[in-house]
Amino acid sequence: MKYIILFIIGFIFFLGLAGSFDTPYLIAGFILSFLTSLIFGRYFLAVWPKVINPIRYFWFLIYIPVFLWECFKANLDVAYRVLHPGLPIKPGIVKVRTRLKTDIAKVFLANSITMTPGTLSIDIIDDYLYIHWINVASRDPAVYTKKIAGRFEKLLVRIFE
Amino acid sequence: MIVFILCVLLFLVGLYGVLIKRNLIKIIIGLAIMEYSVNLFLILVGYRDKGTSPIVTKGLENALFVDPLPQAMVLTAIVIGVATTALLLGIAVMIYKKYGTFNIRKINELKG
Amino acid sequence: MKGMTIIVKKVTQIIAGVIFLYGLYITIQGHLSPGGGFAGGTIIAGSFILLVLAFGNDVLGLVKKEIRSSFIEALGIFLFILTASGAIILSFYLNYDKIFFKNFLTKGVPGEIVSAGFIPLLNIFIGMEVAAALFTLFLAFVIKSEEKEEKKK
Amino acid sequence: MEILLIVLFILMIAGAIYALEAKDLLSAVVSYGIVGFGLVICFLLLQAPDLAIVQIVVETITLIIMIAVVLNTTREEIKDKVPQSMIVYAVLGLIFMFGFIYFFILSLNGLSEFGKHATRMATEYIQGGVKGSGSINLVTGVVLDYRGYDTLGEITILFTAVIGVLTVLRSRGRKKE
Repeated sequence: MKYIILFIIGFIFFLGLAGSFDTPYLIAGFILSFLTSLIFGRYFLAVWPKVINPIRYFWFLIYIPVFLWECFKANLDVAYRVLHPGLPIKPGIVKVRTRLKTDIAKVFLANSITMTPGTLSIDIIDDYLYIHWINVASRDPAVYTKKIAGRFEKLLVRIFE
Repeated sequence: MIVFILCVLLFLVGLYGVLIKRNLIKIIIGLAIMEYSVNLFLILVGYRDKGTSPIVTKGLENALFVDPLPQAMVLTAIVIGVATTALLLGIAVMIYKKYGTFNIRKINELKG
Repeated sequence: MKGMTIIVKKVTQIIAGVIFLYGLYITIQGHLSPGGGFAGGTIIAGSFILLVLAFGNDVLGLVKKEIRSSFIEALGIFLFILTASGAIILSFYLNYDKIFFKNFLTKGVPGEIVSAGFIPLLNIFIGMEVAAALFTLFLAFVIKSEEKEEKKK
Repeated sequence: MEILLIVLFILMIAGAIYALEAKDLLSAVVSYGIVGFGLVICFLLLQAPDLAIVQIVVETITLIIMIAVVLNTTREEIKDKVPQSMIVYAVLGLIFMFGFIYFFILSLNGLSEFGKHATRMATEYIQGGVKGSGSINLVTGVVLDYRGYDTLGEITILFTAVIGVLTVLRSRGRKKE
């Protein structure tokens, strides 16, 4: 199954790169995607039943504006902290527990946290994310978990689980 | 003209590293910098004002192209460069394993 | 060699195959757009290096990979010379001039993917050679440091 | 265009000097990357996309190998005193460098100015390139058709260098001593 998904993705990617549907390109794309899936297929992610569910894509479309809005807010916050003459930062590393179960969802959460300015995910060990935060607002796990991860988790559960 | 002179200054920085430094890794870095500056110099010589990259697509048959010959030469030189740098690094690793230092003066004293 | 964190692993799983395919595309498109055997070969080597760095491997697995990649390197250079001397070999059967590096295939219409005689073929062989060479170089250094760590234990 | 190149060159020279003077070998190796990646941007500005693609990947691979070497051996720069004989070397090196610059400035008169390349050889390749080699990317045409022997020699050098690295680094055969 993994091999077939990688083959289809590769074929679409190749035709997109070539920008043409002539016969030589179709043949070359077929052969090269076959080669790719032969070599890299066993390393590819196994998410077969989830890929074809359209509801997940719908939630993903909702996720993008939410993420951009959070990113915008965090940008303003970090810009304020940088431009302020007193430099009001309090850096530190916090340990956040996540409700997400699958690996790919955790990775998505970690990447979303990294892409918002001010927070940077360092590692994932079991259910815990280790996050470097520019301004550790509180030491209470419940508060900061909600503040860092809570806004993305609700949607990511719907997309990936 | 000033572009050529800066390019040669980059070469001289690499040369300084090779002549003065005593650490093997620094010497290898200096050699690599010299090689980069020579590549860059060849490309600078082949450039023409408002030239485009030498790919003759449709509608551009009479455009002003930059010289493809230095680019072809440098293309092979870059790949050779990485291989020779790796060879030097391999020899440096073996020297470190034998003498326990990267200092070439100390290696001179220890030999024999 | 230990692998990296789960973040790197999952992203590598998604992206490594696509990088490999991009390298192949650059290689076969060498006579039409920027790229060619050298550029495509380095990108292909990069995709394999990404896999090894992200997942790690034990020494035996790496040694097996190294043997395979140096075999591919030798095969690439052999095929290159064979293609270059193709006109000489074929001249015994067909009416060709006995010239090394003679482009013995038809040139076709410039701008199509099947054109320029044997240049795409040579690009593919150079791509094989360069990719395998760079990957072998990388593996030689990694295996060296692995053996050192094993001795420490 | 020329000003942009000058700024990039100054940045590369600064990176090179720091790479040679850094106390920590790891930071030396990383700042050596400045030179390589600056070179990529220079190639793009000078209309050589083929070279930029090759250089950016090759630079990354070189950095990975260098970092592997430094992490597995030592990161410390040598700190012993500069001996007397070193001063002689330094003076000789300086004289050599000034001589080099002098001859370079002499030979600048023979070069055409930057951007006004006298295309004596290039005209042949640009005008007859597509018809002669059949490839619309002239760089590939020159590499594989006009100068196929060079490419053959180049991949032979690559092959030999890889064999050399394997011979130097391999200890599998030596283990049974």
